[in-house]
Amino acid sequence: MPLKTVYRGEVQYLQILDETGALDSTLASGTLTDVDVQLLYQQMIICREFDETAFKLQRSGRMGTFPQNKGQEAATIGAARALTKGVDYIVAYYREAPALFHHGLPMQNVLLPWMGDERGNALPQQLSMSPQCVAIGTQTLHATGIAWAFKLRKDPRVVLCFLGDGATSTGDFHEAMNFASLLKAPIVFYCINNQWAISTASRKQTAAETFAQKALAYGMSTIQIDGNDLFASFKATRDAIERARNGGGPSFIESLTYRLGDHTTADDARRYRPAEELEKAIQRDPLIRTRKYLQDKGLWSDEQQAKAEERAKSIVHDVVGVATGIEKPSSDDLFDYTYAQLPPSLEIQKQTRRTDSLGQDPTQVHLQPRPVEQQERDAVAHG
Amino acid sequence: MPLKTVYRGEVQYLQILDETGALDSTLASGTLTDVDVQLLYQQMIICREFDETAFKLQRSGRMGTFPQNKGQEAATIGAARALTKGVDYIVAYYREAPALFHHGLPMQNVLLPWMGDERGNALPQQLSMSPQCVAIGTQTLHATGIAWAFKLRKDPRVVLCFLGDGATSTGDFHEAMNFASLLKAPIVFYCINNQWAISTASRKQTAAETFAQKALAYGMSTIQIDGNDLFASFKATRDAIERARNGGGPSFIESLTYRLGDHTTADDARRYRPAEELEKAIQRDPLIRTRKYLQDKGLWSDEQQAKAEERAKSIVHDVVGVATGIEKPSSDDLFDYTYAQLPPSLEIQKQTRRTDSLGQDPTQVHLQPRPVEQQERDAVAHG
Amino acid sequence: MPKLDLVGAINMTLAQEMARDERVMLLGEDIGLNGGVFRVTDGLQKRFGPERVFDTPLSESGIIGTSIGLAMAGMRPVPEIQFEGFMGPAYDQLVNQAARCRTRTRGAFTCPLTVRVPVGGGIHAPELHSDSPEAIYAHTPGLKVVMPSRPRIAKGMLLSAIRDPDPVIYFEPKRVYRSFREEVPEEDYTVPIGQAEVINEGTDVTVITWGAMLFDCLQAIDHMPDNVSVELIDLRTISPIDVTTIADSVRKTGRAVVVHEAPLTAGLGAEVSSLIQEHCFLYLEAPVQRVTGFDTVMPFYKLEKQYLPDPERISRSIEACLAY
Amino acid sequence: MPKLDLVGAINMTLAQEMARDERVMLLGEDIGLNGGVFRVTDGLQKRFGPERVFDTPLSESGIIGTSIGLAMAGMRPVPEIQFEGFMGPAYDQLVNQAARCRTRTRGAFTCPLTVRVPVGGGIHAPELHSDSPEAIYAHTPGLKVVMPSRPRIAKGMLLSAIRDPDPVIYFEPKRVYRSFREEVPEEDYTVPIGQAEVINEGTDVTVITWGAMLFDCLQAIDHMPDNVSVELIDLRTISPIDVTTIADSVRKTGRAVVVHEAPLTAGLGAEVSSLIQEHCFLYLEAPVQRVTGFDTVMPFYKLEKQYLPDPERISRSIEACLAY
Ligand SMILES: Cc1ncc(C[n+]2csc(CCOP(=O)(O)OP(=O)(O)O)c2C)c(N)n1
Ligand SMILES: Cc1ncc(C[n+]2csc(CCOP(=O)(O)OP(=O)(O)O)c2C)c(N)n1
Ligand SMILES: [Mg+2]
Ligand SMILES: [Mg+2]
Repeated sequence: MPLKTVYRGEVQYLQILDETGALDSTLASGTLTDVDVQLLYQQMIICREFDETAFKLQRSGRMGTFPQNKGQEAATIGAARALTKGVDYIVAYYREAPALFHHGLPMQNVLLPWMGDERGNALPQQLSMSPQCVAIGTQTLHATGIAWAFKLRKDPRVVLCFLGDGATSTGDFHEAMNFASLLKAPIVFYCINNQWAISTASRKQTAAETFAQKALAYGMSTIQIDGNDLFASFKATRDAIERARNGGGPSFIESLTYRLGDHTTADDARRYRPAEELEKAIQRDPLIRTRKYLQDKGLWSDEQQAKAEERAKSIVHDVVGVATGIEKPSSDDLFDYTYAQLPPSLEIQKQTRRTDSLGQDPTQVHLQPRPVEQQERDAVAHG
Repeated sequence: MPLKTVYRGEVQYLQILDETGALDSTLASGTLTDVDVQLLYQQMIICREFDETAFKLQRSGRMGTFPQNKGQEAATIGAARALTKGVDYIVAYYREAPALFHHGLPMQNVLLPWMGDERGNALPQQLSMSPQCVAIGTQTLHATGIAWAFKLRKDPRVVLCFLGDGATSTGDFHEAMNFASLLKAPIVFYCINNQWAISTASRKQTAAETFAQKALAYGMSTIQIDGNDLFASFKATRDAIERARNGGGPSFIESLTYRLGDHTTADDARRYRPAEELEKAIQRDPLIRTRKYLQDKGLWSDEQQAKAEERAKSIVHDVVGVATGIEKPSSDDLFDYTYAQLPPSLEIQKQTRRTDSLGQDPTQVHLQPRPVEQQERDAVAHG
Repeated sequence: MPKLDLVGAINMTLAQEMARDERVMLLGEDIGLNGGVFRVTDGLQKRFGPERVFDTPLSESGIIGTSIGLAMAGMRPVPEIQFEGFMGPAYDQLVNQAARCRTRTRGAFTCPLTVRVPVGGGIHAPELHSDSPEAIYAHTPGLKVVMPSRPRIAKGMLLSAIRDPDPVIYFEPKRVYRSFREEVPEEDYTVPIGQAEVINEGTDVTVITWGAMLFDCLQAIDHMPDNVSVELIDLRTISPIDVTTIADSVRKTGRAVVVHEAPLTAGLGAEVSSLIQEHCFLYLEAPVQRVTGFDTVMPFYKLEKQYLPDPERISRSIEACLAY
Repeated sequence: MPKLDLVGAINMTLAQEMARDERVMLLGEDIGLNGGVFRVTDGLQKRFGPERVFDTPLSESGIIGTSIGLAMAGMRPVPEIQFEGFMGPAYDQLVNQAARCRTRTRGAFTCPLTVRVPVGGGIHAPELHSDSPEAIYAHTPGLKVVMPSRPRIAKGMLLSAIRDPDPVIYFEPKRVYRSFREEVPEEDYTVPIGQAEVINEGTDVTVITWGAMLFDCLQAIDHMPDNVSVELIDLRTISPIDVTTIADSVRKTGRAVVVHEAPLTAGLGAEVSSLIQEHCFLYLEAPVQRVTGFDTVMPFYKLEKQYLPDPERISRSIEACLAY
């Protein structure tokens, strides 16, 4: 058979809650309960308020740069909901605050790094989430390594790794997908296709018809979903997590959504983004859709909405208070975390706050430990 | 339609001349003439002789390391034959000597770099081929850039870029495939899947069923072929080249073949490769298959074989003479190609052959050009 | 003559060179319609079209790797890396490929490309947007590295870089991008690579610096007592270093202070200090001082002022050097 | 006590530490059945299984990037990069990720990994198999960098590296791999990171070197006239540099020569020279000399002898320094 087909692959698209707020109840069965949706919708409201407030903080000079999640709430929270808290692990990049909040991250921890403060990244290990990642794509490898460690230890935990459409163009993404697939690592790559990477439209990021098909290159399970659909995001993620937990290996999810805001507060999307495109996207705002669903089902009233918004304001207000009220870091912090133990020369820099030799106390140069021979002999003797 | 298929991809496998030497004449039509095959087979014999001789050169201490093409001749030469000489461009890595010879590269140019001599890489531009590339995967980006330049200049040339199965795991490969596809660059990625990357079997390189399906990630045309089949290699490459030349964009070819030798002369494949696997592969040696085809068609005799082998020996013998007879490079060469014009400090290093300040002639430090202000004024005035 | 800031000067220069030489093309992330995140390429895509001002995917190795191919094939690519912190993924292509193209082929292939990169701290940017990796590339034979700090010089050096037959990294100190304007000639002129500039003449001590630190040094000097005469040198080219200008100055002053943002250890200050010592040993009246970033990771911005040398640290060091 | 060469010492140490600490695992290209291209991991996959001695795909960024994740999650990965010339693709993960993990998270996350890398020239290897990039990583706060040059020390430093709570690059001078054997204790012992070693005591001049150059320096010293007393220091740790040992020596001798394979400009010799100048200014009787590779790309091997400092170049420089 001289010309034969040796491989066939395909990508399915999943939508459960459509643009009009109508639910496919077959697909929805066993996914989110009414109470779930009410709860998640409230979280979406809080996150939206958080984004708007962060924007104002930046505009009033109290924050450097901030990337809003605005418009991506259903994708992010839906995925997060599919994890087992404190068991599964989230590796996010920088736009998934709602997922982190959902898993218990104090909200100020997201603000602080953008206010120029590393302390926001000092996450308690039991939260099972990694610090924000600025270098696009690099986190996909860390996530794969974490999942690998789980597998090696036979620990039934799964990693949810977020990445953007832009990140799929990095070499690291490719290497991570390849490692994960070879290792059958328990990981889900959740690609937020929000149509833009700063000013670069996703059709300029790849010539592939879908981002989801990129997973075929690694023989990896893949799906494309409506990312503004809370149900689809939850279901696709949950299925992938379960598959991973059961030894079925990694999965890829392309979640189609839209970045309603600028890339960050340092960006002005009007320079490159057609107004009509934004208009259309606003119509598809996941908050509108989720609310409509709840209201149509009689699960949500205008009153509840007003209360939820008020509550969101108050929560976010408090968070901003904490974040802006925090004492400036000690400038010792500049030094103290470079290594577990500072080498003598750095200790001198810390003590003197100088790098020029004349500013330093030469006696301090003798902070060094005992001569080598001595130490070696000790080590051999006591080792 | 809540669950629908949004993408379908597939990979075809092409074989024209099968393991028994039988030809699919429908697929073969319009490909290689009898004379072509006779000619290419003779080249294969020469290349095999070249490989065996290079091996001995290394073993006798006259060469550092050498990677044989042995077993991959049909793949390499078949692909090369599909290019228009002096028009299309070859970007090889380090194992495709037969393709370069086919396009006119003097054979010593391949030996010299492995004998530690950069001069082997000093290829005349009109040969339309790039120097050998040691850093795996990096050449795929250079090749894409060259193809991009052709496209920008509306120059109807196409680039044939070779890479190994191992190279597909590098980030650079991914970035190159993505760029090429986005740019609709006139390039063909020809992946020699010789089953091994040093000691790493190709099934440990990727969990994908085929390497060919990797191209689907970029929406790129792709095919898997029997790489020991001269006809398939020629036809797949020619079709891809024509498509590229006509603006149809890039293609990927996975060419299934086998590395019959060690990875290089520094390697000992017996450490990791089952003897039976090698045995089987030897049965599929492309030289055997091509000869059988020619003999069955009455196009080749034992006499011709003997003559061809003799001729190969004599050609390779002469080449070795040239390569080993070449004068040692001047140690000025160490310096002279660092920049088009050596900066003063490097000029001093070259003159003194020292880097310590006391070994240098301090007067030479004043090799520097005129003072800046002066030069700037001149430049503005005459610019 | 138009008065331009650093952004304006580079923008004008790119436009002029693209008009003059059709082999010149730009590529990078968000450089097209968006004009680059610092607007350095503003309007150029509109003027020269999306083929010559190409928005790449998010792929730094891809940007440099394809630029190498473009350059080998006769183009004059001017890739942009959005921030110095994202040169990392392109390090291999820059150091092991671009820098070695000529020598590996004994001149048969060359790699004339100019990599534009915003560099340095002080603008309250996020992590990896404030580093100073110039020493890394100075330790890479085959590359040239420049860092002009003023609009007029920036134009001339950019033209030199683009026309240079070898790869050049053109660092743009981002803190200076909008900090001041000066007259920039519209004519074509080049400023040679490899020449430092004496900014202030002086007799007591030589201060050598580059990039945005130039302005902190100027401030430090302004606040020195009147009887102290400081010679200030803007290195301008990181590699190859203009040791003549430096050594001539230090032979005169007998004292030297090097100032840079990057960490101390194995920073370019070490090279400058060693060169001074080698060339001016018998003239030196005090050890060469290095006033630099600390040997820590560049901190997030709440502490960046504590990290970066400031006029006070610089002047204290000058004083100590003088008092030695 | 077994007599082992460098390869044997490292192999034994890896095996012992894997037996002692089950968090330790190896990953890299061809390290399994093949035992690594230099056979440093020979037999370890057989003994510890393919999960703990993992053959990776051809993917250096992947090797280091997943190692970071493994380390963050509590493992003690010991990745191998096959040759220093292939660290390039992993540069970003090493410098911008591994090195910054602790500081970026204020210690909440750490990255205890040990990257093993054969380094240096002189073995007639192809391009990119003979470089010396140690200065690059010395300029990276957050990383430690070591380069032991003898089997016994190599064992102790490898144990220190693997047990270190921060990322360590462990360079193995490949020219020394098989060059000699010495007794290597089987017991568990560590040699601290950050300490240089005085190999020969002397009074006239201090020679500082590391890696394979140690042996060229020993040869050079052997050929010096009997009345010349050279103090030879093996730096052993590239970062942090043990300035105390160096400065103590140079205060005694008044003269210093630094020897390394890497190119001169912005090499680690510049840092050592600067430190000596800063710490021993009033003791110095001659400028510190740097005997190094030239500011060229490491040539293909026909010229590598011309590139690398050899005993003759070294002794000529020692003599010149003494005669100053
Ligand atoms: C390696 C790297 N290159 C460039 C940048 C600059 N940059 C920051 S965000 C961004 C776009 C990211 O797009 P995407 O992955 O789609 O995520 P999104 O911001 O849309 O959520 C770019 C180019 C970076 N942070 N890292
Ligand atoms: C970036 C890089 N990493 C590692 C190596 C070492 N190395 C040389 S060849 C090789 C295997 C290449 O395999 P493949 O791409 O399949 O080509 P083949 O040798 O089989 O033709 C490796 C790992 C290298 N040359 N470059
Ligand atoms: Mg995006
Ligand atoms: Mg292979």
